[in-house]
Amino acid sequence: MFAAAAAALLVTLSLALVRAFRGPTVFDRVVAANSIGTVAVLLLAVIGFLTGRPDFLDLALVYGLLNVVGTIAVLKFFHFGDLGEPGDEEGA
Amino acid sequence: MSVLGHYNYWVTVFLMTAGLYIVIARGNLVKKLIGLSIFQTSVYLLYVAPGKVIGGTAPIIAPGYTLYSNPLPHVLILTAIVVGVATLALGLALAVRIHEQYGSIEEDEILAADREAEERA
Amino acid sequence: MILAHLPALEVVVPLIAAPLTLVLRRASIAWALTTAACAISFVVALLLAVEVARGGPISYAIGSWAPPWGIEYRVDALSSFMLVLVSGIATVVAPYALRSVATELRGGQGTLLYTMFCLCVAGLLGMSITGDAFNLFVFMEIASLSSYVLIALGRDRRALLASFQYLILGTIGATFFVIGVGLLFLKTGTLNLADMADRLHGESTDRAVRAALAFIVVGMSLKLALFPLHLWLPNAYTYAPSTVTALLAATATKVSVYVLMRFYFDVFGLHLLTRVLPMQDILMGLSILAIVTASLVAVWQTDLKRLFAYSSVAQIGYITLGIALGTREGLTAAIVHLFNHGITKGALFLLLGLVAYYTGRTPISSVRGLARSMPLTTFGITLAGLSLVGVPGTAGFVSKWTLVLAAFEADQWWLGGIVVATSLIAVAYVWRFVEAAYLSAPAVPSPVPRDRPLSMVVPAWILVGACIWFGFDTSYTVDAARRAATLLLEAAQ
Amino acid sequence: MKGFLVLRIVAKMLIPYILVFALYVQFHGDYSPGGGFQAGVIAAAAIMLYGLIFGLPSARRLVPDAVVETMVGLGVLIYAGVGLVGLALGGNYLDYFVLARDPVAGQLRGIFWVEIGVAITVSGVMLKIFYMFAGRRRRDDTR
Amino acid sequence: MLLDIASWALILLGGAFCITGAIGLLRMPDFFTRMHAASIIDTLGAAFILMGLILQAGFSLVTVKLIAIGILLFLTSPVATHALARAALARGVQPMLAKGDVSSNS
Amino acid sequence: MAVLTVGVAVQRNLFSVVILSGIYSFLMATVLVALDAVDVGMTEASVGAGVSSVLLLGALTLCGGEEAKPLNRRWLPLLLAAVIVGALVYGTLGLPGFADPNAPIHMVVAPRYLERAVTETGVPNVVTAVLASYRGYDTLGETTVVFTAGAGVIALLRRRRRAAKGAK
Amino acid sequence: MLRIASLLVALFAFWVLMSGMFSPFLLGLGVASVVAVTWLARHMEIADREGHPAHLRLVAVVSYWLWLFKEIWLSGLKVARIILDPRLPVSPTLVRFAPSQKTAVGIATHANSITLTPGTITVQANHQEFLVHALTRDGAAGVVESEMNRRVREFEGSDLEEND
Repeated sequence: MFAAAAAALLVTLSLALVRAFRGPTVFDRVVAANSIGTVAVLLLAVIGFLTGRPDFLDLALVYGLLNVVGTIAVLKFFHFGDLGEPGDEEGA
Repeated sequence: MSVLGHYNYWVTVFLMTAGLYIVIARGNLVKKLIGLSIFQTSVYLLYVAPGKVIGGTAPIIAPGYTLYSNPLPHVLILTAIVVGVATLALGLALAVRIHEQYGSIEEDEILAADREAEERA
Repeated sequence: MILAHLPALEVVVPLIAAPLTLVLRRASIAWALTTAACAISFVVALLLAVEVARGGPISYAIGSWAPPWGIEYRVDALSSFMLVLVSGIATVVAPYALRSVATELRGGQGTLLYTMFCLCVAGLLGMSITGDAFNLFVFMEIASLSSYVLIALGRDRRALLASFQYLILGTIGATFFVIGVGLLFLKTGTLNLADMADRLHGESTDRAVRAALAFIVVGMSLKLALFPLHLWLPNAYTYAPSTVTALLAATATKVSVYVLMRFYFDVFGLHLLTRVLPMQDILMGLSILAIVTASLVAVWQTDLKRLFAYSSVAQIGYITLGIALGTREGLTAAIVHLFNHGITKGALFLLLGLVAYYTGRTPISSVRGLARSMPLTTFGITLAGLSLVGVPGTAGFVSKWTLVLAAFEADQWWLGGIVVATSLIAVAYVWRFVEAAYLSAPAVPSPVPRDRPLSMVVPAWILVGACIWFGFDTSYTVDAARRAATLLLEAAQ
Repeated sequence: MKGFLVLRIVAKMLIPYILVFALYVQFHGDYSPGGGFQAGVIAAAAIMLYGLIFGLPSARRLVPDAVVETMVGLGVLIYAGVGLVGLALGGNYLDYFVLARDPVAGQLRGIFWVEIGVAITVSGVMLKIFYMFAGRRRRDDTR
Repeated sequence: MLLDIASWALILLGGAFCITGAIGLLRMPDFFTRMHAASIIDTLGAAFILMGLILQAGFSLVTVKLIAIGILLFLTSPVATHALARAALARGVQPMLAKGDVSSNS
Repeated sequence: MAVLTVGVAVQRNLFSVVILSGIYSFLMATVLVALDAVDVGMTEASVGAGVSSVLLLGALTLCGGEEAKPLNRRWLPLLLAAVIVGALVYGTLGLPGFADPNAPIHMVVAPRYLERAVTETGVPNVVTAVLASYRGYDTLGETTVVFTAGAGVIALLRRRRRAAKGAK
Repeated sequence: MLRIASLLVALFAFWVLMSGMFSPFLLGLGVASVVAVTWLARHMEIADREGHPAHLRLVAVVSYWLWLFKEIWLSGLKVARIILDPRLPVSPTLVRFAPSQKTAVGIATHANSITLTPGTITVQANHQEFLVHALTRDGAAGVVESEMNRRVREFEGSDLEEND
């Protein structure tokens, strides 16, 4: 049954991959990447149960965290074209 | 000895080839570096995949499990990953410097710039 | 007590010196540390060499884990020979860096150059001493990463590109090496070289092992700049700071050769090399090509550093030629040439650095009439050049002579002929320097001799002296090389 | 990016937990996956996140360059130093057995310090590289 | 037993939502609408799968970690989406709009 | 994953390449975890998805954008790649099959690690035990490699800032 | 000061929950780590009202989350139906409206909640104005002056001065 979940996630993954390829804009790719990140986190959790050793969820947490950092870096990059600047200028 | 029994190696081979192809065929320095890192990643699979034992589990000793996968390749690959990222970082630093000096990161443009400079000299 | 731990200290001393230089930040302190570390390594290497000559190979288990499980340091005749070469050159070059670096680099780069210098030396020493295949890879990466940086520190912007190309090719080479090691590991289940060799013997016809051989040879050939894979070398040597060129030319490629020999003979064994695959023939063909083409290309170069860089490619051809012969004499010649070429090139590039110190650059035109303004330096370069050619009375002669003898002994007369003939090409390119320096009138007003920094002159002349000394006294080089060669061949049988 | 209200608030909430998590990964490397390298990366990632959101200057104020550079060297020194201590106590290089009276305790102690060394260097280097890349102005494009 | 069935149901539901989201990701006509589809994966898919797993794990540390993952996802995914949308808009990606465009109610 | 690699090869927009390689890295990490290499998976995820993409982006900020053109000499790399495929395929056919518990790598060194790591080092995570103790020297080397990279980047990138300051 | 203390406690709880091991050595390390991180957090100036909103009432938060989950579920179903509908009946809409929250945390919660609910995404969020992209026109209408708005307003608490 975990296998079924894993399979579903894999299908999701491949669909998202297609989007990552086709994605006309970079942002489409980022969306796909983000989804893939989420799916990977879930997949890891499921794999943990699948192999009977669910104590490796730390790994999934690491994925989640780094996915965020990565995405935010990408976005900041696209928004400001620079990673370093404080970017205060847009008072939002 | 069946071909199917080696499919893990085929993946490795494919990745490796693709990575290498990118490195050689692409003129963009950053692209070359990415190719290089894919090339290196393929090695991870080469090492780790055979370390898996059917029915085995991750090599963290816990009561209730007797069959573990081989930890040694994991250790080696950890080191290899680190080496890979170190190389990537250095390569990028170089690329940045090259861009600052030449205003381009396309290999042929840079070479052309060099030739030009030499002719002028 | 300390004596028992020499193998560890050999590598660890420069390794620790590296972060210390970074943390302490002052260039002068960094320089002192580097020099001291290199000197200590050199002393340790000498002690080790004595120890090995007396008591046979030393095995040192790091972390007290017995070899197949832990990492083993293994010092035998060949590796102690390499250790002496590397640490010796480093010790001579390090003091030279003080002034050279000050003129060739801008700003606060000095400290970091020393850091990289230490790392590079530590990496090379580690490569020579370790008895573990993967550990070798790790140290190879330390050495290469640091040498990329060292090359990129050159003042010319082309240094960056040269370094980048070296990075790409070097990484591919290293990865090939890892693939080869991986195949061997999958086949044998061990990473210890000696253990691996034991387990491999008998099944050397296996396909995986053959592929591993191919990968390792190609990988290392990239690193050691064997002929068709040498493209990175000329640029790298030309644009790197002089100190760096001297260090790398004298040691880096040589250590790669060492690694090749190590795997070639120790791990794979002659059976595989000669009977199963035509490895030796391929290697020989490439070596000859390397010698002929690189020598010819060298003749047409307009920059001295580049000229001698191509000459390096050619000289590496001689070394691999010796390996390809596969006989005891051939190997002896290869090892001796390794050493002699190391000191010769070291001397040459140090002296060229001295020239660059005055003239700024090193195109041939800049040394016109140099004999008048810098007679001693010119003379030194000429001496080292003669050693490169292989004139009797110099170190180069000894190794070429051994090589010719080895060729005759193996009934390959024509090889001897080739060696002699190509030496004539070497005469041609060395002559270009001599002609410019002695016979041409100074085109530009002769450079004003600034101060003569002893810290630069003395190291250079030590190496020039070594070129001459080892041209007469062959007891250390040839004998030690012969011992090493014998051991290697015994292992390879 | 400070202006991104939502981002700012969530980052503020998350960063301390990321750091604690990094330290958790560091110290539980013995029992679960992870160890010095991963911990170093995660910790560096937390600071990077801070730098991304609040700007590089504030990250630099928080962890100044000098500290980072010292970290870079310090980690290797700790690691190599552990080896030397083993040497001084009569073992081989990197011999942890001699670090405590009980060999197993010695091993644990050795591994602990070694991992700390790794983490310090790794996070130092990652941060330094981030500073280096993010802190440079792009040169005017000549193309 | 009942717990098992419940958890399976939840996991399957989550899987189904994930696939739906992915299909949406493919089918949707423009970037912004795709983001809506993606958010289904992030929220419903993730939540159900995690809840199913929690039921499987029972009351233990694993549960805590699963919850932590859940909180993490729930905190970060909207942030990422939000930032993404904003960056896209700032970079001039025009959202495809139905006839009545920017309507400023209130 | 294979497809992804092709994508990386084909894409010309470097940003897309970066994102794709991030995804690639995630997938690789998942595969690694599926192969029981949890530690490796964790490292790959943190390095590939986190650090590398930030680094690449940083570099791209400084180098900028699009790749100029696809490259001319296509047959040469293909040929080279083909040779390598040949060699590897040739070599791997001699290797034991996937997940074969009797392969040599499981017979020689590894069993001792698995059997004795806990009693000898007191660490249940064998990967950590091997990493930090049995092969601790490798890890020292690895740390040094990281150090080298760090110092190298400092060496390469610091000068300009100094110079710029001087110029101002 | 109280805020620091509560951050300490929260972080330590996090540590213990993650670790699940209670050897004195590890607990000691935990305490050390938590203290170090808190110190760092103070330096980052992120342990303030926004970063560590300890003033919110737990009950309110939990009940809000439960409600929000129900919302997500409902609109999730809607979006799923749209996706699976062969005609793909989307009518993307942008709406602007003013939120009624006062605190930054409230704004952020509101914005995040909108984004979390499938079918609507906050594109811009600040004290004055929200810009929301919705998948359908109905969804857009539902966002403006919604129950969500009211609930977040309730739970953020109005008694405290905003010191942003």
